[in-house]
Parts: sequence; C-alpha cells; structure tokens
Amino acid sequence: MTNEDHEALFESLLNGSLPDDEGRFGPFGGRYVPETLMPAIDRLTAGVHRYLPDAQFQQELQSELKSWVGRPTALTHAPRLSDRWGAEVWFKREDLAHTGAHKINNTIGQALLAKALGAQRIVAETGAGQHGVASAAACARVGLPCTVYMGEIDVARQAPNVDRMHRLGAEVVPVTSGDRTLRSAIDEAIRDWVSDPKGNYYLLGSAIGPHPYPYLVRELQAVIGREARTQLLERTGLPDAAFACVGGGSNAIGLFHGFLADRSTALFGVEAGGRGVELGQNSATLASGRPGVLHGTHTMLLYDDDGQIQETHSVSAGLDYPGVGPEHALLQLVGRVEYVTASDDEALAALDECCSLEGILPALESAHALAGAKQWAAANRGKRILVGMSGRGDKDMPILADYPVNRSKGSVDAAA
Amino acid sequence: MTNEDHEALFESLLNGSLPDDEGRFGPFGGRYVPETLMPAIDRLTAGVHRYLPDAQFQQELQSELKSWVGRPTALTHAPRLSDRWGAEVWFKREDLAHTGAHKINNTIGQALLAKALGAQRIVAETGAGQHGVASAAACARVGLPCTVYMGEIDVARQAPNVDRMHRLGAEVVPVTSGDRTLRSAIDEAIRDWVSDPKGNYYLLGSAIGPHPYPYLVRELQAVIGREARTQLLERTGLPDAAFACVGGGSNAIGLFHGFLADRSTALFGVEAGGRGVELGQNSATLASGRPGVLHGTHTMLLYDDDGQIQETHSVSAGLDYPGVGPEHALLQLVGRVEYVTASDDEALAALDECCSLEGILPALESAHALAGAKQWAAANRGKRILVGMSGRGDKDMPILADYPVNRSKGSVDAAA
Amino acid sequence: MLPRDQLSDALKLEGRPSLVAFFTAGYPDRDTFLDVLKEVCSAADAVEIGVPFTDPMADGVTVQRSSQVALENGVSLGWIFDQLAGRDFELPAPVLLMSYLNPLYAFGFEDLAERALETGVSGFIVPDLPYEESGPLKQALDAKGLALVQLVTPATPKERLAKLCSVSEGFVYAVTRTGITGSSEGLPNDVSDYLAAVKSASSLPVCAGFGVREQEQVRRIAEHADGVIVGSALLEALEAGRSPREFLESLRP
Amino acid sequence: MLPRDQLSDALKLEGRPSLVAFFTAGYPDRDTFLDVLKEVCSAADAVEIGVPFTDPMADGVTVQRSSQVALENGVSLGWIFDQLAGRDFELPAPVLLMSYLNPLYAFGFEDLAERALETGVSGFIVPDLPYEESGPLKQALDAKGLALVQLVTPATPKERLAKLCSVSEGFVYAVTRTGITGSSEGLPNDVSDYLAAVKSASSLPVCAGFGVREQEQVRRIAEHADGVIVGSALLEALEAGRSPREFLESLRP
Ligand SMILES: Cc1ncc(COP(=O)(O)O)c(C=O)c1O
Ligand SMILES: Cc1ncc(COP(=O)(O)O)c(C=O)c1O
Repeated sequence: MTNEDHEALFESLLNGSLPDDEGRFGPFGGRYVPETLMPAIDRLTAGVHRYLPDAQFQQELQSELKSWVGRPTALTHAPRLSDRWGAEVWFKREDLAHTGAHKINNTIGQALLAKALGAQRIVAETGAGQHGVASAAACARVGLPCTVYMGEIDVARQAPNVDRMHRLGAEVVPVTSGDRTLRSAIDEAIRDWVSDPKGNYYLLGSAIGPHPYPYLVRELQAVIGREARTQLLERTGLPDAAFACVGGGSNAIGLFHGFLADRSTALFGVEAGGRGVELGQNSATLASGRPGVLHGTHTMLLYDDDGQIQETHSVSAGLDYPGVGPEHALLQLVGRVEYVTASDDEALAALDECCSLEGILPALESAHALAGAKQWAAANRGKRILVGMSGRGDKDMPILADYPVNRSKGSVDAAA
Repeated sequence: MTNEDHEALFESLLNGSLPDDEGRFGPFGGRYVPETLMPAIDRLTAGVHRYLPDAQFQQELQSELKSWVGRPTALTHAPRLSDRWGAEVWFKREDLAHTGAHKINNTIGQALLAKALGAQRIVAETGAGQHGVASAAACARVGLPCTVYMGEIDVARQAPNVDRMHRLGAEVVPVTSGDRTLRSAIDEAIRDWVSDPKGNYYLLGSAIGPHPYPYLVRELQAVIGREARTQLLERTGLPDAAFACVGGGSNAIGLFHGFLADRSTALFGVEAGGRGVELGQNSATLASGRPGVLHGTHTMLLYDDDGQIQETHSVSAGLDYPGVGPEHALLQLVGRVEYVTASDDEALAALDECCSLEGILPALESAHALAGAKQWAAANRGKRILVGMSGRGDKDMPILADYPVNRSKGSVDAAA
Repeated sequence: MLPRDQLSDALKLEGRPSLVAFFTAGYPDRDTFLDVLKEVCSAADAVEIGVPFTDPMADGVTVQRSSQVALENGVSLGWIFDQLAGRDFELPAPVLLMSYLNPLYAFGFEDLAERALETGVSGFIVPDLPYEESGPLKQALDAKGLALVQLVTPATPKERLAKLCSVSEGFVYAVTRTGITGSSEGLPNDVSDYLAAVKSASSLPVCAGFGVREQEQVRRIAEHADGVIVGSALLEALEAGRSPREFLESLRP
Repeated sequence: MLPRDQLSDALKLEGRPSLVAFFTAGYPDRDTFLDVLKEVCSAADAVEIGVPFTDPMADGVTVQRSSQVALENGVSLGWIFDQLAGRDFELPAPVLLMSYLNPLYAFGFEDLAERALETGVSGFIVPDLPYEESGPLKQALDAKGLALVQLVTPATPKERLAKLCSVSEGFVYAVTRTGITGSSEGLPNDVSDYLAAVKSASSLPVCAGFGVREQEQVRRIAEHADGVIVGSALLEALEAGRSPREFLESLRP
C-alpha cells in the first residue's frame, strides 16, 4: 500500500466509515467465528447499532458511568515524576474507576446491552482478573448471573481478584487447557458461548474478537480519551505525546480515540517486552508479530511458521496475550500510532517510581505505559505527556511479592 | 444537664464555637498528652488555625482532592437494594477515593499541613490498614518519609494493605505490645512522636486524640457530607436518614456535618456490635461505654471498674477501637445523632447483599453502616436513606475467606 | 472430475448412509499416521484429517486433547502434506483437511491449494471461517477444483441456510446441535425437522455431525440426511486401542 | 504540715542529691509489694508507686512490661490503697502515686484524694495530664493538701516553664530528654543548661528523670538539680533479682 492509501484508510477511520459493515478496519478485523455463532453475532451487531445511539440507552449508560462507576475519573498532574523525568506528566486515572480499572466502562455498557437484548446469562474471560471483577460487578448491578473463565496460571497470580469475583457472586472456572492464561480462557469462554448462543451473552473484555466487539469495546472505552482531552484543555493544553499499555488494546484504543485527529499529539502504544525479544519471551504483538487470525479476528499475532499461536510472557497478566485488537493493527499500518515495548524490569521500576514519587500504585499493565513514557521523555525533554493509568496495582501484590521494593528508591532518597 | 443545656451546646457546635480554645466539645475533648507534646500540640493548633483558612493552602488541598484523590466521589443510587429493603437507598462512594477509603481526605490534608509546618518525617498508626495506606500514599505524594505502626493482629488480618504500604515506600512497624490492634498502634505512634515532637508529625487517622486532631480531621472529612448533600439535592432531595459506621468516627463525623442543621434528616452512627453485648465482645463505645480519658481526649470509652481499657472485638479491624471521637460523644449527649450497633453477622450479611445486588464490595466497616440502615429501613418503610460507603472491601478478602459467600444469596436467586 | 465432485459423489450413496470419519493427524502417535489413515479410509466413505491447532475453540475436550498431543508430536500442516505425498497406497475414499484458519493462512492459500491437489486432498473444512470471510481461501481452492465445505447449524436462520447450502462444495456439514464437538448428550429431539430442512435446501449430500457415537444415532440421522460424521468417538476408540475399522463398522446400521 | 510540703522538704537536702525511686506496684510479684516498698522507701528519699495501666503511652518497654505483668497479677488502684492501708510499718520516705489519668478518673477524684490521705500518699504524678487539663483533679487534691507534680521537658518553652514551675507541688519533675521512659542513650549534652533553667524558674526542689541508670549520670544531674528520679533501671534491677536498696545505694555519688 502507498502512503496515500494509508492516509485514505486513516481518514475513513476518522470519519467513522471504519469499521465497515463486515467489521473491517482496512485489512484487519472481520468475523472469524464458528457458524453456530453467526446468528448471535448478527443479533449483537444489530443490537449495537440499535442501542448504542439510542437516547434512552445512552442516558442509562451515562447515569451508570457517572453515579456507579465514578466518572469522570480524575486527571492528575504528577509534579515529582515530572521533575524526575524532565517533562510535564499527567495521568488519566482509570485506577479510580469502580473495581479499579478501565474495564468497568466496557462491562457496564455490555451488561446493559445484554439486558436490552434479553440475555439470560453472561459469560466472560479474564486475564489479570480485572475484567472478571468488572464483569461480576456489572452483572450484579444489572441482575444477570455471570460465569468467568480464567486460566489457572492467572488464577494463581491474581488471587485477590478471584476472591473478589466470588464475593460479587460470579462463578469462576479455572481453565486448565492450552496455555492456561488469557488466551485459553477466551477459547473456553467461546466454547461456553457456542453452547447456547441465544441465552448466553459473551462479555468480551478487550477490543479484540469478532466484529462488533472491537467496535463496541472501543466505543465504550472512548470515554477515557474524550474526558482526558477535555480535562487537559481545561488545565494545560493538548499533550505532545500520549501513552497507553496494549494488551488486547481496549484502554489504549479508548485513550487514543480522543486524540486521533490531533496530529500534534504523538500516540504510543506500549506492549509487554517481557524478558526479551525472542518468541515466547514477550507479548509484543505489534512490535514483533505478523498478520493472522485468532479469536474471531484478522489482526497482528504471535505465531510460529506452522501458524501455531505462541505462548507469551509478561509479568503483567493483563498484557499476556498473543493477539491485539484489529484497530491497533490498522493504526500501526497507517503510522498514526507507534507501538513500542517495555520490559518486565522497566515496568517494575516504573511502578516503584510512581509509588514513591506520586503515591499512586499502578497496575503492572499501566506500569508499562509509564515505562514507555519515561523512555520517550528521556529523549524528548520538556514535553507534555499523558499517561493512561489503566488500573490500580492492588491486584498485583501477590506477584510484586517476588520483586521487593528497592528501598534506596524510596521517597527519601528519591527526593535527592 | 437539662434539655435546654443540650440544645445550647448543639447550637454552639452548629455555629462553630465548639470546639472551644481548649479543644472542648462541651464536656468532651481536650488535650490529655504528655508534657513533652504540649509545645507540638500548640504548634499544630496554631498551624491548623493558620493554614486551614488560608486561601493558598485551601487551593492546594482542593486541587489534590480533585485531581489526585478523585473528588467529588460519586453518589450512587442503589435500585435493587432499594427494592429489597423497601426504601430509596443512596451510597456516598468514598470507596472510589484514591487508595479505597475516606481516609485519604484526611491524610492528604495533614500531609500538606505537615509540609507547611516543616516536619521532617510522618508517623502514623493504622488499624484496618486503610489509614496506613492513605498515609503512605499522601507522604509519597508530598515527599515525606513515613512510618506506620500497626498491631500485629491487624498486620495478619489486613495483609494486602501491609504490602501496599511497603510498596508505597512506608516503613511498617508491627506492634506486639498491648492488645496488638489499633489501640496499641496509637500508643506506639505516640511514643515515636514523643521522641522528636518537633521533627515528627503525627498523622492521626481518625477524629480522635488530643485537640486539635478531632477538629482537624473533622474539617478534612466534612467534604463527604458537603458533597453528599449537594448531590442529593441535585438528584432527589434531603434524606430522611443517614448512616455511617463509627470506629474512631472520622467518616461518620464527615458525613454527619453536612446534615447537622437539617433537623429533618435523622442521623445514625453504627458501631461494631461484634459477637454480643458483653464487654470485650464488641467495640460499641457509645452504645455501651462511659466517659473516660484515652489517647489524649476525654470521651466515651470501654473500660472496666479499675479504669483499665478493655480489649474489643469486631470482625472489622477499622472499628475495633475502645474509644470514639469526642464530638460523637457530644452529639450523642445532645441527642442529635443516635448510635446503634450492627453485629459481625449482620455486617457480613449486608456486605454480601450489597455485592450481589449492586455489584459493590464494601469494606467490612462500611458494611456496618449498611446493616444499620437495613434494620432501620425494615421499621420505616419507603424512606430515603443515605449510607456512607466509607471504603471498599478488597482489603478484607483475607478475613472474608473465613466467611464463604452463601451461594443461595447470589444474584440469581436474589432477583427472585 | 474435479476433486470436489468426486467428494460429493462418494457421499451420495444409494440405500445406506455414508460415513465420514474424522481423526487428528498424528494422534495418538506420529508414526502410525498413514496406517490409521489407510485403515480409516478403507472403512469410511470420506475422511477428515484434523490439522492440529493451539486454539481449537469449536472443539470439546477430546479433540482438544488430540490436537495438543499431535502438536507435541511435531505434527504440522506441512508434515501432513509430506506424509500424504510419500504414501505408498491409494486412498480408497476422498480425504479432506479440517483446520482452523490460521495454520492455512500461515501456509499461504495459493501454496495450500497447490499442495492439496498434489497430495490427493479433495477439500477443506474450516470451523472458524464463516462464508462471509471465506473469499480469499475459496478463490484459491476453486482454482484447483477443491471443495470448501460449509457448515450449517440448528441456529442458522432459514435464508442463511439456503445461502450456505447453495455455496457449499463437496457436501453440507449439518451440525446437529449448538455447542462444541464431542458432546455425549445425544441428538436433540427436533433433529429430524432440522435435517429435513437442510436436506430440502441442499442439492449436495448432507452429512450430519457433532456428538455422533452410536449406531442408533446413525439410524435416526439417516432418515433425513445422506451421511453422518464421526469424530470424537473415533478418537476415543483410537485412544482405547480399538481398531478404527471395527469401530466404524459397528456404527453402520 | 501538709503532705505536699513534707514531700518537698524530703527532697531538698543539703550536701547530697535526693533520690526518687519509681517502681510498678505488684511487680514482679503481687505478694512482695509491701516488702519491696519497705526496702525502696528505706533507700530512697521519695517513692513513686506506679499504678499499672493498659495504655502507658509515655513509657518505654520496661515500664510497659511491668505494667502488663502487674495487671495480669490483678493489681489495681484500689488494691494498692488497700495494701498501703494494711501495712504494718511506717513509711520512712514520702510516697506518691504515678498513674495515667483514666484509672484515677474511674476511681473518682474526691474518693481518690480521701483515700490517698488515709493511706499516707503525699501526691500524684499523672503523665498524660498537662496543667491545662488538671483543674478537677487538682481541686480535689488541693482540698487534702496533696501534691500534683508538674513535669517540664527540654521542649517546654520558657514562659510555660515558669508557669509550670510555679503551679507544681511537692517538686518539679524535670524530664531530661524528649522521648519515653527507660532510654539507654544517656543524658543529652545540653542537660546542664536545661536543668539550670528549670532550677532558676522553680522555688520547689527540682528532680530530674528519664533514662537515669548510673552514678555518673546522678553526679552530673546533681550539679544543677536537687534530685534524680530512677525508674526503668530499678525495675530492671528487680527483674534481675538484685536488692533494690543495694542498687539504689550504688547510684548515690
Ligand atoms: C489495569 C489493566 N490495564 C490494561 C489491561 C490490558 O487490557 P487492554 O489492553 O484491553 O486495555 C488490563 C487487562 O486486564 C488491565 O487490567
Ligand atoms: C473503610 C473504613 N471505614 C471506616 C473506618 C473507621 O474509621 P472512622 O470511624 O474514623 O471513619 C475505617 C478505618 O480504618 C475504614 O478503613
């Protein structure tokens, strides 16, 4: 494709003609699902087009976002981190949203939609557990039973979230097949969905999967960027750069959408660089993957020469996924967003820096966005930077136990 | 005292002449501290009078409350709980504040004050760990080192919060003396404070302790009631009754202060009824205590005939304290607030009900307020009720593990 | 005759239902692949060779297990083609490949069609490729006369059923129940109506599968459809060390 | 003479520093309380009997430990009065009670003064009762001529120091360092200036305490003050099974 083709694609995205009726974001997207699900996908697509623009639905959604989720979430200036980095750093605080991450924006929206569509039961997958908790909470709020599939490795490393899901009344099913993380949990959730595509509503947790999910989730998460832009304009001005971590890509797409048309704002998606660049050591799909088809969508993926999906690694369960939302694949292709990586160690260091300088404990996922921003700030002095703080780190305490705080990085020395 | 005396005292409280210069709320309050601390107390009192009304200080505080803490916190209508209770139930969502409870309103205010006063180091105590986490976060934010004393029983039952404090750069000192809960932690924090009253700032976590703490903490927490009142008037109207849990009494005093002058709003403080009415089985200070002096203030206390402070019990660490803020003692005396109790079991049931019907996991402390409201609603049909949701229950997962969810209470059956 | 026509001919039998047998390539052992294939081919009217995939989202535990073992055994699409190319026997029944899309996509659709034709493969079944997304693959297969089999399900609306039946090649794969492969719940009560509807919409043979394990089920299906597809039950027979031929023959009414 | 005046007389000695000894009532054993009291009384110029309290917030580990053991031994303010009332010996030195406020408050201030007078107690030291809050207790004690001893500390501003010295009774308790009882860090370097300032503000005897453990410290304090107060070190001697008299005498220069 030529540069003009890319520009035309990007324009189509901006003016809303993408995704098209087939759910394509240019070459990416689509609906690669078992035939059994096609009628459900069609019903869902019709439901999305009917309810998302509906005044009454929007009123209900906005009311839940404001009064139950706690939106708008704060925009926080980070003065001490700014000093340290030589930048003007701002956080968009999804960690303050109900249940502790941006995931709730999506789950309450989809739970209301499921209710409108007459679903009897919600099925969801979860990696870090944040989407599981957010699903359990939203289902309780609207009064639908909820089953959450979670890889057994994630069940172990995100134990606090498992307990929270139980408490919120959800059934949590540990998945022992496949790689026993998010990817297998999605496989399993789809299997459950297929068993009763009419009664079940599959509440997908990121901007991935078959159309209309990438579109639906993006629309529900776009509130992040919309709010952040308004708040920044009120308090300072447009950012020079904005950073968000990219697992499936829902918080990132939500943040980016607020700024897509602001060409002066450079956009960066930060993927999990894990332990290194070798296949299997990271989850850096866009940075090192290739196009393929997984979980219903044509997108960038990590797979081997035989087409087999690769096991991935990240210290952060929420980024530990070999695929990515198709819209990100497009944004990379057309060059509007640059996708970079932060390693496990860089993310951990950024987490501790944020704790000790700003008194905010970010999720390990969000710490990747911080680490990416820090790298960029070092090469671009004095810029205004927005970081998507997609969630809080409470859920990560069991993992962090393996990485004791370096005391010398504490706030005392840090002030020096 | 006669009814007129009570009315006069209440009027003095309303018009701001209480606490008086000696820090008295009528017969309660004062400054019962070792002589070594008197100059520090005097400096602090002067600092409170200088900075709290100061425009620049207030601007800084309001900015932190808005952009770092995430205020205003949401006011949530609870439709399914309302149906169940036959009432119109609203929650004031301090659980959505940064670090997960109302405690942060106080710690960021005091941390800014400590900085203004030139303190070198912050000392704090904690029970449930929420105040410790909030202190650690606020200290990191303003750049002061922080030491938190915590009873070793609480260290065990609120483990997630201990890890969070460490991560936020605070030193956590387990207290092995006395009853090894909040009360001994306060003793120990005071001992630390005494060792360098000039360099140390004691960041007390509730509306207790010597003057000016009960006043200072109340002023910093009054934002809860102020916001709630405005939000209720915007959305529905004044409540018929408002409920808050009472440990030391900071969230309660903050909530109540918004409505003290609204005589049509009945106010209820809910104490921990624990396992029963016998001394040692509960922490229901106002419901079953008598006047005495502890931790620097003259207030209602639980002690035996020899004046020895009693060990208390509550399933909720944050309510497990044998004293209470002196202003509550006054509000009880003059009859403006009624103090009731909720047992461990009632609080646990209310917690699960709130989880499964509203998708909100309250702190065990806050669950007492819910339980109190539920009791009242049963006897007063169709009323508008405000419940102070002082914090989120994530920190309580280790304790809740001993109380499995009663599955039959889940959202499925609950809908029936 | 084009491979896809040979396939439909093989499945439209007079007087008895045809039997389509599915097994995962290289399962339980890699070395016995051709032996198993030979034996299954001799007992079935058509054979689906499963290409293992890491994320078999439409499959139940049996196929998942076989897929995982095959992958551990080093089975890949390329290896399967090599095996087929190197065999020293004729295939008495047409052979299809059943694969999720990504291994095919990674292979490249042009190369795929080429290699399939060379090695005697008649067509493909791709469980995560609905008709709407099938354009590029279908184009490559069509160029070689290979079948791309469409699936229909009890949830498929009437119009869509007509459409899918009209574009399918080789046969129409009628999924008997919503859900994943390997169910042991038996056939739904309304399976007759459903199969009759598929049959009347299709000019190709209709073969019904998902959860077929017993002769009695084959008999019921045969009342309305041209054939049955047996997968998980065959894999379980292989696991139990039973002769595949014997097992398959035991199903025939 | 009023009890409080007897107390100040006992502490203003010519030629040698006076020694005020503190120990917790009923520690280490309840049964030996009067024996210990008798012996301490015979070696010291005044004795502070510690009333145990659950929350001794101004005290270090030694006093905390003794307080807790005494409580476990069943010691209370009432029991202490009963013991004093039932003793069969004269008290060769004045006796004070050192107590946190709540046990006194629970006893009732009127009853407290009455009972103190009856049982030969000269006064009170209340570590959590600053002068500003002392009105009700002071009034009750004054009525019986009993002392309420004020404490001053190195952190006390000049004006306040003057005020506290002028309202103290019996003696002025000069705390040598900020912090809690039982420190083992020795005396601060500027202790001389501090004690000189207290001394010049006071017409009553000035006794200095907090962390006094050695003869050498007593010597230094005696240069400016009238006496020293020894607490934690005496408790530790008791714990070690040493004779309290012998220990106290070893401190005298
Ligand atoms: C806090 C947080 N941030 C980010 C992510 C990654 O998801 P996404 O890329 O869809 O935003 C997760 C996933 O669990 C998460 O919990
Ligand atoms: C969530 C929560 N609510 C209430 C309390 C009780 O404190 P207070 O009575 O001061 O509001 C605590 C104390 O830790 C708490 O964590």
